[in-house]
Amino acid sequence: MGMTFSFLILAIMTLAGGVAAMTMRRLVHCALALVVSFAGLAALYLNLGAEFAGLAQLLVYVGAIAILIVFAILLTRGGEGEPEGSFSPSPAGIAGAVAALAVFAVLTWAVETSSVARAGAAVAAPQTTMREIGFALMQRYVLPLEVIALMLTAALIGAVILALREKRNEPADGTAQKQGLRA
Amino acid sequence: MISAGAVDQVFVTLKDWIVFHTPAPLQTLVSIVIEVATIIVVFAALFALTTVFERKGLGRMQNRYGPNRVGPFGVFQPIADAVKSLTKEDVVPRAADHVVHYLAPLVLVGVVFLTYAVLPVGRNMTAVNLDAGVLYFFAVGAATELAVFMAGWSSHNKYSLLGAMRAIAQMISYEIPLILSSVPVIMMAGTLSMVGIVEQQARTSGGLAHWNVFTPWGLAGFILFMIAATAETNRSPFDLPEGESEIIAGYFIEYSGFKFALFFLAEYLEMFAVSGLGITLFLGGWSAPFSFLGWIPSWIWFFGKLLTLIFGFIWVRGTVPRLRMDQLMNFAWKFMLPMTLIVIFSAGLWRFLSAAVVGPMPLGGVIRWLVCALVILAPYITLARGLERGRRIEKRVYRYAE
Amino acid sequence: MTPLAGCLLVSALLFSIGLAGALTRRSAILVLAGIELMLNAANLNFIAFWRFGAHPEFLTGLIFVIFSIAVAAAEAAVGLALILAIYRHARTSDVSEITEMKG
Amino acid sequence: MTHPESVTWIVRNLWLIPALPVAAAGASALLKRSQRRLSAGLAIGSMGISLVLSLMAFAQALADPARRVVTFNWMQFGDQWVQLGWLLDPLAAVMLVMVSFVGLLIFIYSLGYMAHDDNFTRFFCFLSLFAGAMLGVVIANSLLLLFMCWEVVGLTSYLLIGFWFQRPAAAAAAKKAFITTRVGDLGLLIGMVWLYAQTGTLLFYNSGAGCLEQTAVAGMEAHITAAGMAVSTAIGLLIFCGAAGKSGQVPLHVWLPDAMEGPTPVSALIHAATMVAAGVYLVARVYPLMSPDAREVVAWVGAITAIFAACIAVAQNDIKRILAYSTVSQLGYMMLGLGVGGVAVGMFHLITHAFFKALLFLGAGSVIHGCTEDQDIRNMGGLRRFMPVTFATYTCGMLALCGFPLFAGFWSKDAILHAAHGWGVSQGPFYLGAVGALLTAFYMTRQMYYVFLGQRRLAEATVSPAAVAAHEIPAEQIEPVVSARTGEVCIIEHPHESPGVMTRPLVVLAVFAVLLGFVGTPAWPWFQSFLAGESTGLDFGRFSEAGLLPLMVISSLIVFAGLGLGWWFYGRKPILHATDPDALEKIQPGVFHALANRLYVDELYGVTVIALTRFCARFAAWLDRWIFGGAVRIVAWMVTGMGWLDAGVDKFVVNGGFDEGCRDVARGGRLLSHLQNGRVQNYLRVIAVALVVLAAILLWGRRG
Repeated sequence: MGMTFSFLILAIMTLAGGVAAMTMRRLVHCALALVVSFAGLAALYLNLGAEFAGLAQLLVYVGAIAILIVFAILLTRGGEGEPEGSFSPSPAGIAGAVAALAVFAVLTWAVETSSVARAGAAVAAPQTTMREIGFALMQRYVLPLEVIALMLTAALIGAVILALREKRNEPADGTAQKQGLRA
Repeated sequence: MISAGAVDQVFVTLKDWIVFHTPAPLQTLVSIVIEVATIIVVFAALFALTTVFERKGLGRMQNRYGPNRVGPFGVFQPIADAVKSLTKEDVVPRAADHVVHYLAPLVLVGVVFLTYAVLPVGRNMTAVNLDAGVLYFFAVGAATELAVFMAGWSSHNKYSLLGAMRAIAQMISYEIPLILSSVPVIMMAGTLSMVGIVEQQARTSGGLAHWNVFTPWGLAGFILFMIAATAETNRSPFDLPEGESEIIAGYFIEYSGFKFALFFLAEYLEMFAVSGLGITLFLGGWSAPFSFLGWIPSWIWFFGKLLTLIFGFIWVRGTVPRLRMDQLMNFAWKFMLPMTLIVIFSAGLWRFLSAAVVGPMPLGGVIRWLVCALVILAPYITLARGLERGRRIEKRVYRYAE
Repeated sequence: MTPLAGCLLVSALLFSIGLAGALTRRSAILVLAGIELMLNAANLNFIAFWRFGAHPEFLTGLIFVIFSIAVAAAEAAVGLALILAIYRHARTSDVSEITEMKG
Repeated sequence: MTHPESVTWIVRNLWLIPALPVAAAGASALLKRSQRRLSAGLAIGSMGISLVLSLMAFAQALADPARRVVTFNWMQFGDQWVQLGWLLDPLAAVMLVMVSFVGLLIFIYSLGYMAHDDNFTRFFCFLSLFAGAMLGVVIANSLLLLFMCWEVVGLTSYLLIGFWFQRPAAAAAAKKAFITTRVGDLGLLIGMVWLYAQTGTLLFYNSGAGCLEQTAVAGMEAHITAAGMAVSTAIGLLIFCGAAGKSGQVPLHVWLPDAMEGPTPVSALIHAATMVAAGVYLVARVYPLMSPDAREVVAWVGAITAIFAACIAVAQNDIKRILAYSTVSQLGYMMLGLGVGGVAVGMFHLITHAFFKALLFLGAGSVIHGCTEDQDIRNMGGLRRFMPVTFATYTCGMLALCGFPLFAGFWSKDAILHAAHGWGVSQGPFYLGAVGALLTAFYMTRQMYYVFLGQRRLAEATVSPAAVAAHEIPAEQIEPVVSARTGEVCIIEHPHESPGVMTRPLVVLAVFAVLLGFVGTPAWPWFQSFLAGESTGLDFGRFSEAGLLPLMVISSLIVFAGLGLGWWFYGRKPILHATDPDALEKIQPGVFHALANRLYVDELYGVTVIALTRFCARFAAWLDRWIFGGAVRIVAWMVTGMGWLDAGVDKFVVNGGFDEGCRDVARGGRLLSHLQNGRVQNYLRVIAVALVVLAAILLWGRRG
């Protein structure tokens, strides 16, 4: 058995968080479950030795995106209004679930038949230091880094413009604006 | 005769001794338990000490005694408080979301305690020496916002929701200057590891330690960091989220008894943690400022600095009035953010102006210091002028108070 | 089952969960959340391939994940801003009711 | 750009002289209305630098009278390059100095004159552009370049005359000036095209290949065209048409007096220094083209203009209009001089006239300015007391214009009369010129008596009491008087002397009006020889040349006679009331009225040219409406009929088939549009299914 105990625990936590996020009735609960899933994933990354990616995942997804989602829920009155209708087995919903199941089946099939996945033995965890990641970002991947920076700026401005209220005389909706800046 | 080094490492030695005497399979577990337990006990005790310290300090500032009934000079007051909060009824509003309501204080306290894992409280006294320690600190710290939201939303009370929203907006806004003001330190140290950062500052030359606060960018960064930290921990004058006169107590309005005490604890722990980070980044961590003071144990240095900063927090709380929401936001986005960027630039300049550029040490060092200070001061003055323009400062009129 | 296969299976499961949510939930925010989950599943794949791949010293998968997280942050910000704008306009965030582009 | 090594700096950079004012105009066009000082500073500064450069050019021409030319390629037509360029020769140098100097003085004067105008900035913009274009005309070494600058001059004169366009009269005058000069320019354009066809170049001088040089002119003279004219004659006359339009020669003079509607500095600039001089300068520039036949025409036109305008000037009452007709008359003299005597004679009068006529106009402006914008000389009188500087300088100008001995005008006019006397073809122009001189002295004397001498005749109630109460007018300038007509007490404003910024240019110009003639006296014909590129010395013996001295005496006598006549009619008995009829009117009312109405030339044009044009227009309109319109309408009816037919076919034959098809297509589209129903999750589901199918195919394929 190649998988460690901690991996199993974290995987179950992640998947359970995901399932809860996609099935709970109240949107805020969904968002909190989503946070659990994100945090589990971050822990998975740490478990796999990707320290920086894990911490970045934690910082961005738990610290920023989850808060964004929560704010969006409150601003669209999803937090206090009536809970979204439960899973009445509507044809569309069933079709969606079936499609997702099919996708999962195909993916599992792919993993099972993949020679790469079968051959990938457990190698020793690569020792990557922050210093190496920093050099990689600043030397080999400096152009993508700049592009990402530009894209983030564009997204920031775009989000602010989108979230601004159309009428000028209304009191400024500070929170949405700030969320945009934060991201 | 016990050497200074032995006193310095007394706790480390003790732990090693205990671990050495446990069975081999349990050694890792015991080591972790010892570390966690120590952190919890020490900082909880510090919390207890600080509450009374703060109440008495504030009392002196406001010309009154503060608590002085329980024990000599009231030092046992925290114990009385603890007994009170433990024995009080735990009231949960009927409309509240029970699970989330229950989880929120636990998450908050847990998350805050997690940040202590990477704090070097003394030489060789770090629970986990993470390579990305600073990043870990911020990443874990980001989760506190979520806990605050959970508390505010689950209570189903408009004041608590408002307080939570305020708190999250404020924490997010000030998290950016907080992180950005620590960037220069990371830049100069070349590492994200807290232990590495402290060790670099512990070096001395000419009897003076290399504390970051002694450089212009470090000084400015420290000031900005502490302002952002005050806001981040919802301390006065940035205590809008709990603003008693407006929204009663903010997001933990519907908590009582032990849960309330947990929020209280978390708040103070957060303050200690962020002060500890400030000490680590700017004030040389556990190192002594002058080499001849090196005989004093490192943990005494750390906790001495921590208490000093805490006193600073208390002093500020006793002096400065609360801000308005728009002032708060304007201050964060229009002043703090640009200033932190300028400090980063100044740090880069500091690195560039090495001895090869400005000349040999005594004079060159002074030139380097002055140039970098000027790079920060000139934009600061312009920025401050620009922000003040068109704003009239008048005597405040209390229309209904008199 | 090798660790790599385990990771890939977890990722596949997470992807399917996200897809199911995106396909069945009516709240636009949850659709977005489902998409985020799918994105995270992909990230997990990258990490797994980096960790168990032939050349972990090149850091390719890791760096890709970092960039992917940055993109996700931007995507979430813009997506949620869009949802807010639509909500303000249409007074709903139910994707089954938002079927018109004009209006 | 080609310039040999010998070309000096100033020649190479001669283009700066016009370019600077044009640049200043461009800059001040961008200024805001309120930036008055900046715009005036730009204009005056650029003009000052131009003057300095002109003086440098002049010094260069003095040191080296040979003609210097710089040409450059401008534009390619097929395989030919159109070349432009500039030249510096004594003629151009003299004109440069004159235009920039007088222009600069007028600019300075305008500072004071236009000080209260709202559109001060715009004014200086136009003024600079005008001056720049005029300087461009002067230095052009290509008829094309000259024509371009010429047209800019025309445009800016239009803008300047119509500067106060809110006055209908000014707008009309501007239009009139523009259109009338266009008539002449048409001739110039035809001449230019013809010249190009004949010589293949429009460069004046181009080391032997220019159109004014020996080979080209000889070729054109040899070529005989219709009516036995040499081509050069025909082209010369066509070019003269343009010159006549600009210089207000007789058939086309009507615009010039009307142009007085513009601000006075504009009048001075247009009438004295530049625009009208442009025509004369053009003739002088293309003088090699002017065959004797053409010169004869020029001389006759000039002589007739001289006497014709002088007659009209006698009966005018508007101070500027008198000067305007006087200008027309003097331009006639210049043309006469060019026709009978050559370039030097005409140009000499042009230069002296530029100075004293600018002086007179600016003086008139000063008078108008002092008399609260009143231009009627009958309302003036006795201004000598109030405006001493203006009076003194005006007198200098007037004497110079009359040709009073030793004043500038005396020498230049005398040279013309001398040349006319010696003309072999006819003595007619000489006599016309002599009578014109008499009339000149007469009408100027009349003007002097009306304006400056005698006693003050007032238009009543020239000042509103409100203005007095508001202290808009200094107390020493007003006085309450009893109205002669109504018997009421009303307040009048005293005329006042103009500010220094206006009088100082007057003084400078007056000095020149007195002294400038001495550079071209018969004893020391420096000017003439300078233009010819020779050197000369002082030699009083030249006075004794045949007929010169007696002629000078006669011309002096004519002037004295004119002055005396003027005194007889206007000075002997003081003119008491503004409403009194003119002394001449009492004697010969019919003639006087004819003259006062400008000999009905405008009316003549009204019933001839304009009526013809109007008739043509009406005819064209009729043609358009009935003949062409009718044809169009018939075609339209036909088309409409076909359209009906077509529509019938379409409706019942084509649509029957197509509509069904279209309906089917639409039905299909509607069916398909159910797929595109706006439900995002539907799309997503389809994508998921597609993913499954694709992945399955891939996996299956790999397995097999």
